[in-house]
Amino acid sequence: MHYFLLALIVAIGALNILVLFGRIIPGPTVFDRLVGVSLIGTNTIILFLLLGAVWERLDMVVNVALAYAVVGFITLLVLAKYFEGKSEEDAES
Amino acid sequence: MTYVAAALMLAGFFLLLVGTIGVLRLPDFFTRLHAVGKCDTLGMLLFIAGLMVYEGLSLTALKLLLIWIFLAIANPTATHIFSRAAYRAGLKPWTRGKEGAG
Amino acid sequence: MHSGFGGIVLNIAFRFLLPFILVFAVAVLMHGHHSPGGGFQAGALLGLAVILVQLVQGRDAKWVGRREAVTLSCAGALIYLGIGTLSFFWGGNFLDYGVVPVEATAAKARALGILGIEVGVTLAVMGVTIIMFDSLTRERREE
Amino acid sequence: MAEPKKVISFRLPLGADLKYSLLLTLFLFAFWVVLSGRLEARYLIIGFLTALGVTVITRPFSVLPRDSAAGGTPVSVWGLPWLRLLAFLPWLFWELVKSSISMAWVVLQPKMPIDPQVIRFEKHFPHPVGYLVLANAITLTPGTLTVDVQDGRFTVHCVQKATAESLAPAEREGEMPRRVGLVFGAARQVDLVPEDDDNGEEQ
Repeated sequence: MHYFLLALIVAIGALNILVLFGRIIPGPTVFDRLVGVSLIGTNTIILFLLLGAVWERLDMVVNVALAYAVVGFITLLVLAKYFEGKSEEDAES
Repeated sequence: MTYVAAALMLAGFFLLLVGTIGVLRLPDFFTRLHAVGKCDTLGMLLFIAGLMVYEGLSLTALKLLLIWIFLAIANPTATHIFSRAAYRAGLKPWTRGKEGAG
Repeated sequence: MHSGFGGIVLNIAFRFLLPFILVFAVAVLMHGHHSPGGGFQAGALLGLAVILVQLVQGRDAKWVGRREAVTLSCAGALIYLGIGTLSFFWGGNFLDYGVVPVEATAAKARALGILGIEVGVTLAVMGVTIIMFDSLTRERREE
Repeated sequence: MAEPKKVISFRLPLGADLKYSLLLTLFLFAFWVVLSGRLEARYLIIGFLTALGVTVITRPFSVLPRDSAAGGTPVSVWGLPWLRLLAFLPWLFWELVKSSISMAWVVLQPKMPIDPQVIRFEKHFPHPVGYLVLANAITLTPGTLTVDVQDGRFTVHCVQKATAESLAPAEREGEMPRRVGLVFGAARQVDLVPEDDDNGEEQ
Protein backbone atom coordinates (compact mmCIF):
# COMPACT_ATOMS: atom_id res chain seq x y z
CA MET A 1 0.00 0.00 0.00
CA HIS A 2 2.89 2.35 0.70
CA TYR A 3 4.21 1.98 -2.81
CA PHE A 4 0.75 2.67 -4.14
CA LEU A 5 0.51 5.87 -2.07
CA LEU A 6 3.98 6.94 -3.15
CA ALA A 7 3.06 6.35 -6.78
CA LEU A 8 -0.02 8.50 -6.29
CA ILE A 9 2.08 11.26 -4.72
CA VAL A 10 4.44 11.27 -7.68
CA ALA A 11 1.54 11.17 -10.10
CA ILE A 12 -0.28 14.09 -8.50
CA GLY A 13 2.86 16.12 -8.03
CA ALA A 14 4.17 15.58 -11.52
CA LEU A 15 1.04 15.27 -13.60
CA ASN A 16 -1.47 17.56 -11.97
CA ILE A 17 0.52 20.33 -10.39
CA LEU A 18 3.20 20.71 -13.03
CA VAL A 19 0.76 20.39 -15.90
CA LEU A 20 -1.41 23.09 -14.32
CA PHE A 21 1.37 25.58 -14.88
CA GLY A 22 0.52 25.11 -18.54
CA ARG A 23 -2.66 27.00 -17.78
CA ILE A 24 -1.31 29.45 -15.24
CA ILE A 25 1.50 30.80 -17.38
CA PRO A 26 -0.29 31.41 -20.71
CA GLY A 27 -3.77 31.96 -19.18
CA PRO A 28 -5.41 34.59 -21.38
CA THR A 29 -7.21 36.30 -18.50
CA VAL A 30 -6.29 36.68 -14.88
CA PHE A 31 -9.26 34.54 -13.89
CA ASP A 32 -7.82 31.58 -15.79
CA ARG A 33 -4.73 31.89 -13.69
CA LEU A 34 -6.86 32.09 -10.59
CA VAL A 35 -8.57 28.83 -11.50
CA GLY A 36 -5.20 27.22 -12.04
CA VAL A 37 -4.00 28.38 -8.66
CA SER A 38 -7.14 27.13 -6.94
CA LEU A 39 -6.65 23.73 -8.56
CA ILE A 40 -3.08 23.64 -7.35
CA GLY A 41 -4.37 24.37 -3.87
CA THR A 42 -6.77 21.47 -4.13
CA ASN A 43 -4.05 19.15 -5.30
CA THR A 44 -1.75 20.32 -2.55
CA ILE A 45 -4.26 19.34 0.11
CA ILE A 46 -4.46 15.87 -1.38
CA LEU A 47 -0.68 15.65 -1.68
CA PHE A 48 -0.30 16.68 1.91
CA LEU A 49 -2.78 14.11 3.18
CA LEU A 50 -1.04 11.43 1.14
CA LEU A 51 2.33 12.37 2.59
CA GLY A 52 0.78 12.12 6.03
CA ALA A 53 -0.48 8.64 5.23
CA VAL A 54 2.97 7.58 4.07
CA TRP A 55 4.65 9.00 7.16
CA GLU A 56 1.91 7.41 9.31
CA ARG A 57 1.32 10.78 10.95
CA LEU A 58 -2.06 11.37 9.37
CA ASP A 59 -3.56 12.51 12.69
CA MET A 60 -1.28 15.54 12.73
CA VAL A 61 -1.36 16.31 9.05
CA VAL A 62 -5.15 16.42 9.05
CA ASN A 63 -5.16 19.52 11.24
CA VAL A 64 -2.75 21.28 8.96
CA ALA A 65 -4.73 20.28 5.89
CA LEU A 66 -7.91 21.69 7.40
CA ALA A 67 -6.15 24.96 8.19
CA TYR A 68 -4.72 25.02 4.68
CA ALA A 69 -8.17 24.50 3.20
CA VAL A 70 -9.63 27.36 5.24
CA VAL A 71 -6.79 29.74 4.45
CA GLY A 72 -6.81 28.83 0.77
CA PHE A 73 -10.56 29.35 0.48
CA ILE A 74 -10.47 32.81 2.04
CA THR A 75 -7.38 33.84 0.09
CA LEU A 76 -9.03 32.90 -3.19
CA LEU A 77 -12.11 34.88 -2.24
CA VAL A 78 -9.99 37.93 -1.51
CA LEU A 79 -8.18 37.54 -4.83
CA ALA A 80 -11.44 37.13 -6.72
CA LYS A 81 -12.80 40.29 -5.15
CA TYR A 82 -9.62 42.18 -5.95
CA PHE A 83 -9.61 41.17 -9.61
CA GLU A 84 -13.32 41.77 -10.01
CA GLY A 85 -12.95 45.36 -8.80
CA LYS A 86 -9.81 45.86 -10.82
CA SER A 87 -11.37 44.77 -14.10
CA GLU A 88 -14.36 47.00 -13.46
CA GLU A 89 -12.09 50.00 -13.09
CA ASP A 90 -10.24 49.06 -16.25
CA ALA A 91 -13.50 48.77 -18.17
CA GLU A 92 -14.74 52.12 -16.97
CA SER A 93 -11.61 54.08 -17.72
CA MET B 1 -10.79 -2.92 2.70
CA THR B 2 -7.44 -1.84 1.34
CA TYR B 3 -8.69 -2.51 -2.15
CA VAL B 4 -11.76 -0.35 -1.59
CA ALA B 5 -9.51 2.48 -0.42
CA ALA B 6 -7.20 2.04 -3.39
CA ALA B 7 -10.13 2.02 -5.80
CA LEU B 8 -11.58 5.18 -4.29
CA MET B 9 -8.22 6.93 -4.43
CA LEU B 10 -7.63 5.87 -8.01
CA ALA B 11 -11.06 7.14 -9.01
CA GLY B 12 -10.34 10.40 -7.24
CA PHE B 13 -7.00 10.71 -8.91
CA PHE B 14 -8.56 10.04 -12.29
CA LEU B 15 -11.10 12.81 -11.73
CA LEU B 16 -8.44 15.25 -10.56
CA LEU B 17 -6.51 14.46 -13.72
CA VAL B 18 -9.64 15.02 -15.79
CA GLY B 19 -10.09 18.37 -14.07
CA THR B 20 -6.56 19.34 -14.94
CA ILE B 21 -6.91 18.23 -18.54
CA GLY B 22 -10.21 20.07 -18.76
CA VAL B 23 -8.64 23.27 -17.50
CA LEU B 24 -5.96 22.88 -20.13
CA ARG B 25 -8.15 21.97 -23.07
CA LEU B 26 -11.48 23.73 -22.77
CA PRO B 27 -11.87 26.89 -24.80
CA ASP B 28 -12.91 29.58 -22.33
CA PHE B 29 -13.03 30.50 -18.70
CA PHE B 30 -16.58 29.40 -17.94
CA THR B 31 -16.21 25.98 -19.50
CA ARG B 32 -12.97 25.56 -17.58
CA LEU B 33 -14.85 26.31 -14.42
CA HIS B 34 -17.18 23.44 -15.27
CA ALA B 35 -14.23 21.09 -15.14
CA VAL B 36 -13.13 22.55 -11.82
CA GLY B 37 -16.54 22.60 -10.21
CA LYS B 38 -17.46 19.04 -10.94
CA CYS B 39 -14.48 16.82 -11.57
CA ASP B 40 -12.22 18.40 -9.04
CA THR B 41 -14.77 18.56 -6.26
CA LEU B 42 -15.79 14.95 -6.69
CA GLY B 43 -12.19 13.87 -7.19
CA MET B 44 -11.13 15.41 -3.94
CA LEU B 45 -14.15 14.08 -2.09
CA LEU B 46 -13.50 10.55 -3.38
CA PHE B 47 -9.85 10.83 -2.48
CA ILE B 48 -10.57 11.84 1.08
CA ALA B 49 -13.20 9.12 1.32
CA GLY B 50 -10.51 6.67 0.22
CA LEU B 51 -8.18 7.92 2.91
CA MET B 52 -10.98 7.56 5.44
CA VAL B 53 -11.46 3.93 4.45
CA TYR B 54 -7.70 3.41 4.59
CA GLU B 55 -7.52 4.89 8.07
CA GLY B 56 -10.40 2.84 9.44
CA LEU B 57 -12.82 4.03 12.08
CA SER B 58 -10.82 6.41 14.23
CA LEU B 59 -10.54 10.02 15.27
CA THR B 60 -8.46 10.80 12.21
CA ALA B 61 -11.23 9.52 9.99
CA LEU B 62 -13.63 11.88 11.76
CA LYS B 63 -11.27 14.79 11.18
CA LEU B 64 -11.05 13.80 7.53
CA LEU B 65 -14.83 13.88 7.51
CA LEU B 66 -14.64 17.48 8.72
CA ILE B 67 -12.34 18.38 5.83
CA TRP B 68 -14.76 16.54 3.55
CA ILE B 69 -17.72 18.60 4.72
CA PHE B 70 -15.79 21.86 4.57
CA LEU B 71 -14.64 21.20 1.03
CA ALA B 72 -18.10 20.08 -0.05
CA ILE B 73 -19.43 23.50 0.97
CA ALA B 74 -16.44 25.65 0.08
CA ASN B 75 -15.47 24.25 -3.31
CA PRO B 76 -18.72 24.90 -5.22
CA THR B 77 -19.01 28.25 -3.47
CA ALA B 78 -15.54 29.26 -4.60
CA THR B 79 -16.35 28.11 -8.13
CA HIS B 80 -19.49 30.20 -8.13
CA ILE B 81 -17.59 33.20 -6.78
CA PHE B 82 -15.02 32.92 -9.57
CA SER B 83 -17.65 32.72 -12.26
CA ARG B 84 -19.56 35.60 -10.72
CA ALA B 85 -16.47 37.75 -10.44
CA ALA B 86 -15.52 37.04 -14.03
CA TYR B 87 -19.06 37.70 -15.24
CA ARG B 88 -19.18 40.98 -13.35
CA ALA B 89 -15.76 41.92 -14.68
CA GLY B 90 -17.20 41.68 -18.16
CA LEU B 91 -15.89 38.36 -19.44
CA LYS B 92 -18.16 37.13 -22.22
CA PRO B 93 -18.86 33.39 -22.44
CA TRP B 94 -17.52 31.63 -25.51
CA THR B 95 -20.20 30.35 -27.86
CA ARG B 96 -19.92 28.01 -30.78
CA GLY B 97 -22.16 29.97 -33.07
CA LYS B 98 -20.24 33.23 -33.16
CA GLU B 99 -16.62 32.29 -33.39
CA GLY B 100 -16.98 28.92 -35.07
CA ALA B 101 -15.54 25.63 -33.90
CA GLY B 102 -12.02 25.72 -32.65
CA MET C 1 -17.65 49.85 -3.90
CA HIS C 2 -17.04 48.87 -0.34
CA SER C 3 -20.40 47.23 0.09
CA GLY C 4 -20.79 43.50 -0.08
CA PHE C 5 -19.16 40.92 -2.28
CA GLY C 6 -20.23 37.55 -3.56
CA GLY C 7 -23.96 37.94 -3.65
CA ILE C 8 -26.38 35.86 -1.68
CA VAL C 9 -24.49 32.61 -2.09
CA LEU C 10 -21.35 33.70 -0.28
CA ASN C 11 -23.43 35.80 2.06
CA ILE C 12 -25.12 32.66 3.32
CA ALA C 13 -22.19 30.27 3.03
CA PHE C 14 -19.98 32.36 5.28
CA ARG C 15 -22.61 32.27 8.01
CA PHE C 16 -22.22 28.51 8.11
CA LEU C 17 -18.44 28.50 7.99
CA LEU C 18 -17.62 31.36 10.34
CA PRO C 19 -18.44 29.80 13.75
CA PHE C 20 -16.57 26.64 12.85
CA ILE C 21 -13.50 28.57 11.73
CA LEU C 22 -13.49 30.42 15.04
CA VAL C 23 -13.79 27.22 17.08
CA PHE C 24 -11.07 25.65 14.96
CA ALA C 25 -8.79 28.59 15.67
CA VAL C 26 -9.35 28.29 19.41
CA ALA C 27 -8.73 24.54 19.21
CA VAL C 28 -5.47 25.18 17.37
CA LEU C 29 -4.49 27.61 20.11
CA MET C 30 -5.35 25.29 22.98
CA HIS C 31 -3.75 22.16 21.56
CA GLY C 32 -0.57 23.87 20.50
CA HIS C 33 1.64 21.70 22.65
CA HIS C 34 0.71 18.28 21.29
CA SER C 35 -0.35 18.90 17.72
CA PRO C 36 0.75 21.36 15.07
CA GLY C 37 -0.44 24.83 15.80
CA GLY C 38 -0.02 27.46 18.42
CA GLY C 39 -0.43 31.16 18.80
CA PHE C 40 0.65 32.35 15.39
CA GLN C 41 -1.53 29.95 13.42
CA ALA C 42 -4.54 30.56 15.63
CA GLY C 43 -4.08 34.29 15.21
CA ALA C 44 -3.88 33.97 11.45
CA LEU C 45 -7.08 31.91 11.38
CA LEU C 46 -8.94 34.39 13.59
CA GLY C 47 -7.73 37.27 11.48
CA LEU C 48 -8.87 35.49 8.32
CA ALA C 49 -12.28 34.90 9.86
CA VAL C 50 -12.62 38.64 10.47
CA ILE C 51 -11.37 39.34 6.94
CA LEU C 52 -14.04 37.00 5.63
CA VAL C 53 -16.70 39.01 7.42
CA GLN C 54 -15.32 42.30 6.12
CA LEU C 55 -15.11 40.84 2.64
CA VAL C 56 -18.70 39.69 2.54
CA GLN C 57 -20.44 42.40 4.50
CA GLY C 58 -18.34 45.30 3.34
CA ARG C 59 -16.23 47.58 5.42
CA ASP C 60 -19.22 48.73 7.43
CA ALA C 61 -19.68 45.36 9.10
CA LYS C 62 -20.32 46.12 12.73
CA TRP C 63 -18.07 43.45 14.12
CA VAL C 64 -14.35 43.96 14.34
CA GLY C 65 -13.09 47.05 12.60
CA ARG C 66 -9.76 48.79 12.34
CA ARG C 67 -10.03 50.40 15.75
CA GLU C 68 -10.73 47.10 17.47
CA ALA C 69 -7.91 45.49 15.52
CA VAL C 70 -5.43 48.05 16.78
CA THR C 71 -6.72 47.52 20.30
CA LEU C 72 -6.37 43.77 19.90
CA SER C 73 -2.83 43.85 18.65
CA CYS C 74 -1.77 46.26 21.38
CA ALA C 75 -3.49 44.13 24.00
CA GLY C 76 -1.70 41.07 22.64
CA ALA C 77 1.69 42.74 22.83
CA LEU C 78 0.91 44.00 26.33
CA ILE C 79 -0.13 40.54 27.51
CA TYR C 80 3.09 39.12 26.14
CA LEU C 81 5.14 41.84 27.80
CA GLY C 82 3.20 41.62 31.04
CA ILE C 83 3.59 37.88 31.43
CA GLY C 84 7.21 38.15 30.39
CA THR C 85 8.03 40.77 32.98
CA LEU C 86 5.91 39.12 35.66
CA SER C 87 8.77 36.81 36.51
CA PHE C 88 11.00 39.78 37.39
CA PHE C 89 9.05 40.18 40.62
CA TRP C 90 10.10 36.73 41.79
CA GLY C 91 13.67 37.11 40.73
CA GLY C 92 13.57 35.31 37.39
CA ASN C 93 14.63 36.32 33.90
CA PHE C 94 12.38 37.63 31.15
CA LEU C 95 9.85 34.94 30.16
CA ASP C 96 11.02 32.73 33.03
CA TYR C 97 7.53 31.98 34.31
CA GLY C 98 8.55 28.88 36.23
CA VAL C 99 9.30 31.06 39.21
CA VAL C 100 5.87 32.71 39.41
CA PRO C 101 3.96 31.05 42.25
CA VAL C 102 0.56 30.62 40.56
CA GLU C 103 0.56 26.82 40.50
CA ALA C 104 1.87 24.10 42.75
CA THR C 105 4.86 23.07 40.66
CA ALA C 106 7.17 25.00 38.38
CA ALA C 107 6.23 22.84 35.40
CA LYS C 108 2.56 23.66 35.75
CA ALA C 109 3.31 27.35 36.14
CA ARG C 110 5.44 27.15 33.03
CA ALA C 111 2.59 25.54 31.05
CA LEU C 112 0.21 28.24 32.19
CA GLY C 113 2.72 30.94 31.32
CA ILE C 114 3.21 29.51 27.84
CA LEU C 115 -0.54 29.47 27.35
CA GLY C 116 -0.72 33.12 28.35
CA ILE C 117 2.09 33.99 25.97
CA GLU C 118 0.30 32.12 23.22
CA VAL C 119 -2.89 34.05 23.84
CA GLY C 120 -0.92 37.28 23.58
CA VAL C 121 0.69 36.18 20.33
CA THR C 122 -2.71 35.14 18.97
CA LEU C 123 -4.27 38.52 19.68
CA ALA C 124 -1.32 40.39 18.25
CA VAL C 125 -1.22 38.33 15.04
CA MET C 126 -4.98 38.60 14.63
CA GLY C 127 -4.92 42.35 14.98
CA VAL C 128 -1.99 42.78 12.64
CA THR C 129 -3.59 40.53 10.01
CA ILE C 130 -6.77 42.58 10.06
CA ILE C 131 -4.85 45.86 9.90
CA MET C 132 -2.83 44.59 6.96
CA PHE C 133 -5.92 43.64 5.02
CA ASP C 134 -7.58 46.91 5.92
CA SER C 135 -4.61 48.98 4.80
CA LEU C 136 -4.20 47.09 1.53
CA THR C 137 -7.82 47.47 0.49
CA ARG C 138 -8.07 51.05 1.74
CA GLU C 139 -5.17 52.14 -0.42
CA ARG C 140 -6.85 50.71 -3.48
CA ARG C 141 -10.07 52.55 -2.78
CA GLU C 142 -8.43 55.93 -2.54
CA GLU C 143 -6.30 55.85 -5.64
CA MET D 1 -43.21 59.23 -4.80
CA ALA D 2 -40.40 58.37 -2.51
CA GLU D 3 -40.25 54.72 -1.65
CA PRO D 4 -40.60 54.17 2.09
CA LYS D 5 -37.40 52.85 3.58
CA LYS D 6 -37.69 49.15 4.20
CA VAL D 7 -37.35 48.30 7.87
CA ILE D 8 -35.72 44.94 8.33
CA SER D 9 -35.96 43.41 11.75
CA PHE D 10 -33.15 41.10 12.74
CA ARG D 11 -34.78 39.85 15.90
CA LEU D 12 -36.08 36.35 16.22
CA PRO D 13 -38.76 35.28 18.67
CA LEU D 14 -37.05 34.41 21.93
CA GLY D 15 -37.91 30.71 21.87
CA ALA D 16 -36.60 30.20 18.34
CA ASP D 17 -33.53 32.22 19.16
CA LEU D 18 -32.69 30.06 22.17
CA LYS D 19 -33.42 26.85 20.30
CA TYR D 20 -31.18 27.61 17.35
CA SER D 21 -28.43 29.08 19.51
CA LEU D 22 -28.45 25.86 21.49
CA LEU D 23 -28.32 23.86 18.26
CA LEU D 24 -25.31 25.85 17.07
CA THR D 25 -23.60 25.43 20.43
CA LEU D 26 -24.11 21.69 20.23
CA PHE D 27 -22.69 21.58 16.70
CA LEU D 28 -19.68 23.61 17.74
CA PHE D 29 -19.11 21.47 20.82
CA ALA D 30 -19.21 18.30 18.74
CA PHE D 31 -16.78 19.94 16.31
CA TRP D 32 -14.47 20.77 19.20
CA VAL D 33 -14.59 17.23 20.58
CA VAL D 34 -13.69 15.80 17.19
CA LEU D 35 -10.90 18.31 16.71
CA SER D 36 -9.42 17.91 20.16
CA GLY D 37 -9.92 14.19 20.64
CA ARG D 38 -9.24 14.51 24.37
CA LEU D 39 -11.96 13.61 26.76
CA GLU D 40 -10.37 15.08 29.88
CA ALA D 41 -12.62 17.40 31.85
CA ARG D 42 -10.37 20.41 31.33
CA TYR D 43 -10.53 20.26 27.56
CA LEU D 44 -14.25 19.56 27.55
CA ILE D 45 -14.91 22.59 29.74
CA ILE D 46 -12.73 24.84 27.59
CA GLY D 47 -14.48 23.48 24.52
CA PHE D 48 -17.92 24.12 25.89
CA LEU D 49 -17.02 27.67 26.89
CA THR D 50 -15.53 28.26 23.44
CA ALA D 51 -18.65 26.95 21.74
CA LEU D 52 -20.84 29.14 23.91
CA GLY D 53 -18.66 32.19 23.35
CA VAL D 54 -18.52 31.73 19.60
CA THR D 55 -22.29 31.30 19.50
CA VAL D 56 -22.70 34.59 21.33
CA ILE D 57 -20.10 36.39 19.22
CA THR D 58 -21.48 35.25 15.88
CA ARG D 59 -25.12 35.89 16.76
CA PRO D 60 -25.41 38.84 14.35
CA PHE D 61 -24.56 36.49 11.50
CA SER D 62 -26.97 33.69 12.28
CA VAL D 63 -30.11 35.71 11.65
CA LEU D 64 -31.16 36.50 8.11
CA PRO D 65 -33.83 38.85 6.83
CA ARG D 66 -36.29 36.78 4.90
CA ASP D 67 -37.34 37.29 1.32
CA SER D 68 -39.92 40.05 1.34
CA ALA D 69 -42.17 37.82 -0.77
CA ALA D 70 -42.36 35.41 2.14
CA GLY D 71 -43.56 37.85 4.73
CA GLY D 72 -40.33 39.58 5.66
CA THR D 73 -39.95 37.96 9.06
CA PRO D 74 -36.36 37.06 9.89
CA VAL D 75 -35.23 33.48 10.02
CA SER D 76 -32.29 31.69 11.61
CA VAL D 77 -29.58 30.23 9.42
CA TRP D 78 -29.59 27.11 11.54
CA GLY D 79 -33.33 26.61 11.43
CA LEU D 80 -33.19 24.31 8.43
CA PRO D 81 -35.31 21.31 7.56
CA TRP D 82 -32.34 19.13 8.49
CA LEU D 83 -33.94 15.75 7.89
CA ARG D 84 -35.24 16.62 4.45
CA LEU D 85 -31.85 18.14 3.61
CA LEU D 86 -30.10 14.95 4.67
CA ALA D 87 -32.49 12.91 2.57
CA PHE D 88 -31.71 15.15 -0.39
CA LEU D 89 -27.94 14.84 -0.16
CA PRO D 90 -27.50 11.23 -1.41
CA TRP D 91 -29.41 12.09 -4.56
CA LEU D 92 -27.20 15.15 -5.01
CA PHE D 93 -24.10 13.03 -4.58
CA TRP D 94 -25.32 10.58 -7.18
CA GLU D 95 -25.96 13.48 -9.56
CA LEU D 96 -22.44 14.69 -8.88
CA VAL D 97 -21.02 11.28 -9.82
CA LYS D 98 -23.06 11.22 -13.03
CA SER D 99 -22.05 14.75 -13.92
CA SER D 100 -18.38 14.07 -13.32
CA ILE D 101 -18.49 11.07 -15.60
CA SER D 102 -20.24 13.04 -18.32
CA MET D 103 -17.77 15.90 -17.89
CA ALA D 104 -14.87 13.46 -18.14
CA TRP D 105 -16.42 12.10 -21.32
CA VAL D 106 -16.69 15.60 -22.75
CA VAL D 107 -13.15 16.52 -21.84
CA LEU D 108 -11.46 13.35 -22.99
CA GLN D 109 -13.02 13.21 -26.44
CA PRO D 110 -10.71 14.60 -29.11
CA LYS D 111 -13.45 16.81 -30.54
CA MET D 112 -15.19 18.28 -27.55
CA PRO D 113 -18.97 18.27 -28.05
CA ILE D 114 -19.68 21.51 -26.27
CA ASP D 115 -22.10 24.25 -27.12
CA PRO D 116 -22.11 26.72 -24.25
CA GLN D 117 -25.02 28.99 -23.61
CA VAL D 118 -26.41 31.10 -20.81
CA ILE D 119 -29.93 30.64 -19.52
CA ARG D 120 -31.85 32.46 -16.85
CA PHE D 121 -34.70 31.40 -14.65
CA GLU D 122 -36.35 32.61 -11.54
CA LYS D 123 -37.12 30.78 -8.34
CA HIS D 124 -37.93 32.04 -4.87
CA PHE D 125 -37.40 30.25 -1.60
CA PRO D 126 -39.04 31.06 1.70
CA HIS D 127 -35.76 30.24 3.42
CA PRO D 128 -32.69 32.05 2.03
CA VAL D 129 -30.46 29.01 2.54
CA GLY D 130 -32.38 27.48 -0.33
CA TYR D 131 -30.53 29.83 -2.70
CA LEU D 132 -27.20 28.55 -1.44
CA VAL D 133 -28.22 24.92 -1.77
CA LEU D 134 -29.72 25.37 -5.23
CA ALA D 135 -26.77 27.39 -6.49
CA ASN D 136 -24.24 24.87 -5.27
CA ALA D 137 -26.35 21.97 -6.49
CA ILE D 138 -26.52 23.56 -9.94
CA THR D 139 -22.78 24.03 -9.93
CA LEU D 140 -22.28 20.40 -9.06
CA THR D 141 -24.69 18.80 -11.50
CA PRO D 142 -24.38 17.95 -15.15
CA GLY D 143 -23.06 20.66 -17.37
CA THR D 144 -24.41 23.64 -15.47
CA LEU D 145 -22.68 26.37 -13.51
CA THR D 146 -24.32 29.09 -11.48
CA VAL D 147 -22.95 32.41 -12.65
CA ASP D 148 -25.09 34.84 -10.71
CA VAL D 149 -27.95 34.87 -8.25
CA GLN D 150 -29.77 38.12 -7.74
CA ASP D 151 -33.16 38.43 -6.09
CA GLY D 152 -34.02 34.84 -6.88
CA ARG D 153 -32.95 35.18 -10.51
CA PHE D 154 -30.43 32.53 -11.43
CA THR D 155 -28.04 33.01 -14.31
CA VAL D 156 -26.72 29.63 -15.32
CA HIS D 157 -24.01 28.77 -17.79
CA CYS D 158 -24.58 25.46 -19.56
CA VAL D 159 -22.08 23.42 -21.50
CA GLN D 160 -24.55 21.71 -23.77
CA LYS D 161 -28.02 22.49 -24.99
CA ALA D 162 -29.40 19.26 -23.56
CA THR D 163 -28.26 20.15 -20.07
CA ALA D 164 -29.86 23.56 -20.35
CA GLU D 165 -33.14 21.93 -21.20
CA SER D 166 -32.89 19.46 -18.36
CA LEU D 167 -32.46 22.29 -15.87
CA ALA D 168 -35.18 24.63 -17.04
CA PRO D 169 -37.45 22.98 -19.59
CA ALA D 170 -40.14 25.14 -21.12
CA GLU D 171 -43.50 25.24 -19.32
CA ARG D 172 -42.50 23.26 -16.22
CA GLU D 173 -39.97 23.02 -13.47
CA GLY D 174 -36.66 21.28 -13.92
CA GLU D 175 -35.80 18.32 -11.78
CA MET D 176 -33.16 20.09 -9.68
CA PRO D 177 -35.13 23.23 -8.72
CA ARG D 178 -38.15 21.04 -7.99
CA ARG D 179 -36.23 18.86 -5.55
CA VAL D 180 -34.60 21.77 -3.74
CA GLY D 181 -38.02 23.39 -3.62
CA LEU D 182 -39.37 20.27 -1.96
CA VAL D 183 -36.65 20.46 0.67
CA PHE D 184 -37.18 24.09 1.50
CA GLY D 185 -40.95 24.23 1.29
CA ALA D 186 -43.17 25.82 -1.26
CA ALA D 187 -41.57 27.99 -3.88
CA ARG D 188 -42.78 29.79 -6.92
CA GLN D 189 -42.76 28.27 -10.36
CA VAL D 190 -39.66 28.62 -12.48
CA ASP D 191 -39.98 31.33 -15.08
CA LEU D 192 -37.67 31.45 -18.05
CA VAL D 193 -36.55 35.02 -18.44
CA PRO D 194 -35.60 35.61 -22.05
CA GLU D 195 -32.03 36.66 -22.68
CA ASP D 196 -32.09 40.39 -23.24
CA ASP D 197 -28.76 41.34 -24.79
CA ASP D 198 -27.27 39.11 -27.45
CA ASN D 199 -28.56 35.54 -27.78
CA GLY D 200 -31.57 36.33 -29.92
CA GLU D 201 -32.02 32.88 -31.41
CA GLU D 202 -33.48 31.17 -28.36
CA GLN D 203 -37.08 32.42 -28.13
